[in-house]
Amino acid sequence: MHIVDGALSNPVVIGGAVVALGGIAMGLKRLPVERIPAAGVLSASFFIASLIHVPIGPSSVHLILNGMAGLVLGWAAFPALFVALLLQAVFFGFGGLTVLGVNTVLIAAPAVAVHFLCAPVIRKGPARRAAVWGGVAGAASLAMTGVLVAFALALTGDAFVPAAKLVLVAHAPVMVIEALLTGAAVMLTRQVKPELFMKEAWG
Amino acid sequence: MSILASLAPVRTMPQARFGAVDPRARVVLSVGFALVTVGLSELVALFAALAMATGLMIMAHLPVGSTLRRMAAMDLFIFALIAMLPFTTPGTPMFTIFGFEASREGLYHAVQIALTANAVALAMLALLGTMEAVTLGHALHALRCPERLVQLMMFTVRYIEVLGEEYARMRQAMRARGFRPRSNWHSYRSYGYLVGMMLVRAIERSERILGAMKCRGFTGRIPLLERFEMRRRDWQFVAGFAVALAVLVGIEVANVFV
Amino acid sequence: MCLFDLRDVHFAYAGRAPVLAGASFQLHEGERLAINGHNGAGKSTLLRLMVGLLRPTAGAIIAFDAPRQKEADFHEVRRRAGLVFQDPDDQLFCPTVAEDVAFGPLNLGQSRDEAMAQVDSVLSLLDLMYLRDRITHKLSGGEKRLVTLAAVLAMSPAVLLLDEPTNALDEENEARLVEILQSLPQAMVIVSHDPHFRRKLATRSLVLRGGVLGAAPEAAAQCTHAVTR
Amino acid sequence: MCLFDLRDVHFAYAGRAPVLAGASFQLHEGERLAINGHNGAGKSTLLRLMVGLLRPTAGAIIAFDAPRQKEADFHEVRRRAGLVFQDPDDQLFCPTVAEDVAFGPLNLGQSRDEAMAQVDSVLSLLDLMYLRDRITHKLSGGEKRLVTLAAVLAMSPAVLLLDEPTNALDEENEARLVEILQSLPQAMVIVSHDPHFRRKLATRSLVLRGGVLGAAPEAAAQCTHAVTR
Ligand SMILES: Nc1ncnc2c1ncn2[C@@H]1O[C@H](COP(=O)(O)OP(=O)(O)OP(=O)(O)O)[C@@H](O)[C@H]1O
Ligand SMILES: Nc1ncnc2c1ncn2[C@@H]1O[C@H](COP(=O)(O)OP(=O)(O)OP(=O)(O)O)[C@@H](O)[C@H]1O
Ligand SMILES: [Mg+2]
Ligand SMILES: [Mg+2]
Repeated sequence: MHIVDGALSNPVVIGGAVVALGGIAMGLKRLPVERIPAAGVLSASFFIASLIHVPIGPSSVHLILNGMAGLVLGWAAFPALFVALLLQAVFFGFGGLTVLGVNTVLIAAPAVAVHFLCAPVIRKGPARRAAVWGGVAGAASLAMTGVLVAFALALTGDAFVPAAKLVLVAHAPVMVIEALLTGAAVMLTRQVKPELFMKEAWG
Repeated sequence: MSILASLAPVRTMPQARFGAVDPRARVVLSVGFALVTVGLSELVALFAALAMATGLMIMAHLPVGSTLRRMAAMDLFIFALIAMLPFTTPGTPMFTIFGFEASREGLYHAVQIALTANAVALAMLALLGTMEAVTLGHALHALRCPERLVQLMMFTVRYIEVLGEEYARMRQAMRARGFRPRSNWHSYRSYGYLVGMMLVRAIERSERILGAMKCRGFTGRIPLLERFEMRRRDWQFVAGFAVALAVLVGIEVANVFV
Repeated sequence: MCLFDLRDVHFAYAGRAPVLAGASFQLHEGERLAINGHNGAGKSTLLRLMVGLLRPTAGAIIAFDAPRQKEADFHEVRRRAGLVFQDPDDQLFCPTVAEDVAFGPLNLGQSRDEAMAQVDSVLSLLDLMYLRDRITHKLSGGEKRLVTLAAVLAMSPAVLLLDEPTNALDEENEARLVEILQSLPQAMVIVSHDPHFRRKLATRSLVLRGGVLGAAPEAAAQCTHAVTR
Repeated sequence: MCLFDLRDVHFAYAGRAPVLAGASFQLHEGERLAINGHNGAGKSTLLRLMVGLLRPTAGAIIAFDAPRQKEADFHEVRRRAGLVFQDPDDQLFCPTVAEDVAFGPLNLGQSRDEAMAQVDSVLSLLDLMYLRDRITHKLSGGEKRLVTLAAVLAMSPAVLLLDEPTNALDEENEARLVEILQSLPQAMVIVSHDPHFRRKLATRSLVLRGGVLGAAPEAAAQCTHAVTR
């Protein structure tokens, strides 16, 4: 999922950085100081969750869970996921430096989108229905990430179009897994700690 | 969990030549290096950049084996991205595989991307990966990054290890009850519950943290105290680095006009 | 028959001083072995080694009459030896009690219906049916402890490994636990700081000290624990 | 003078059984009061109520000669009564030791230089100067514990509330902690499971059981704790 330095054209990189800055600013504006511990601890949880490898057929994938992050954090997903990506880039050599903005947008923008699409339904109603919508959020956010990655590649040059299509295809099975996992996670949190989704101020 | 421990510097190396270089300078220089390298297009210049990054790796006393293994993991990923380029870029045919024609331009482009990505990642690991995450946060703060973003990062760094250990214990408990991950609904649901429970425990911890902050008179400010000082040696390092970057640009320009 | 046979087991966490330095003991059918030792002595580490969550740096672990070395060797051990963790919160990760207790049976390949039947039978056995549909996270400490025991018993293990099972129990629940454990046929290893609890249950006692297991001076005085803690 | 006076305090977490059901006690100047009780008895809850992190459902909390009810009432209480949390990881939230210890003084309105001077003086007092610039999440359990104590002492409180301060301490660090606490002039409430630690420090003991505080039967025998645990 991480695009590396040098792969994208300059306009795409710069555009990504600008959008990411906007998103981060928006997230920070809605993050009062008293919420920083909660956002930081959640950001750390998502960092760890992203290290979980889940089997899929003979292979395995690592989780992204940007849908869950969006549901829980709302706009704060932008700064929180940016921080996680920054740490991954700097300490694991995963991703790149100039593409940090693009990568943040690829993951955080869908997170915020599903927050507004699905979180209102997840807050109320029976836990089972919330879980279904959680699954929708998990699938939708990953699908959007896939489309955005493909879009960024296609914008960079026609030569990338086949690779972009491949990215979209590769996302499909992972989408299913993220949907199931996010659904189950929402099911649990709705029963155990419904307040997790109640933080209106995150939104 | 060793992977979490690696959030700490790749290796603490007081003996490293620039281990003592001001962290702010290292942040600025790695961004400078990334911007310059991404701007290069001539293979000679890119090779020079990769050589410079390798030099930095050696100067930083990075453990060569594990660093290269990390790079290889990234390269595997890059490969998926660029493998098709020679075949999808129109231009001078070079060779054919299974009837697909590879173009010279496409191959060139693929090599460009691989060199750039490797050079930047290596330099970043050497310059930034060798510093404490906390120091990186302080440096970003000193460089006028928004305070709340830095604080968010500090909390993230602070609790990655704590939550990571919590996660590790829960995974052990699952294994002890015979859990073996497979591709089935039971496994995915269990993982989902695990993630959900991690989040619940995290948010409850954050409530206790906020309580602790209130107990110490929290008034809406979390202070960051850092003391950095650019010394002669730091300026020398910056100057040397700038010269090297200028040389990279020089090689590029010279080759473009040749 | 010898269920567990640990021979000269050594272990150290990465970058730390050794925790175990030649620990040996045998667990036989029908035994209830108590292990005592001060905080940080390595009792939990020892139990984790027995089910292969950690690997010894030297020494041998023989379980159910076969030497166990690789991860695959321990799959069978974990099915037959149930470990109850020191902190119930580490063990309970499902939303409801029923789901948590069903987790083990489902891992053993039982169908959903079989697992649910197993849940009901174990909860009835422990008199915990009233907790069946409760949210695990909201149970009291004592209830959590009893549910973790149920979750392990649901796998019908031949051996129980209990890490400080009286933690978080009030006197009433503790008395209940003692009664339950006394009625169970399984062999047990019981890690406990509580000398009364040990005395009521254990058929044999060992002390973990300096990384090795030695005879417990239980007979010496009622207050041994006060010295060893 | 009476520092704390809790009268018939009741408390229950939302949707749970009551934890406190009429707890009362007084803390006087110069006293070191030990509070004992089994896991989940409500000891941590009691301390959190004392500094207003939770509000009682019934009963009165009188601190420093004034009844305390609203959040604003407790700001002063928190300045004068320093709570050391059970889990040091909850309390050490700043990136470095110096920043963490300075957090309180800065909130009290001290300038950066004053706060740093205070950091140095407290760390010297506890012999912890060598930890000054260390990263908090890389400290050992014992070091974390000592730093949380320093962070609270940096606010010069009149009362210390210590929640299981010997948790995660090895014998050496525990001995050091006892020495430090014995040398401090503050009144203290000490929650601890460890009878030796209590005996070395406490001037009076209470037991929290069934939601109320009662006299500790410490005098009865050396082994009381075995009964009360
Ligand atoms: N995951 C870990 N990584 C590193 N060190 C560890 C880890 N777990 C435990 N330790 C250390 O190993 C030693 C033994 O720990 P262990 O938990 O086995 O002791 P214990 O006898 O169970 O103590 P307690 O009575 O407190 O439960 C301790 O010093 C502990 O700090
Ligand atoms: N935030 C919370 N929400 C709901 N219930 C809680 C919360 N914190 C504690 N409890 C419950 O309240 C009861 C008392 O908890 P408390 O932490 O005060 O006990 P304690 O005496 O400090 O125990 P320990 O010796 O384990 O620290 C326990 O049953 C616990 O599960
Ligand atoms: Mg233990
Ligand atoms: Mg407590």
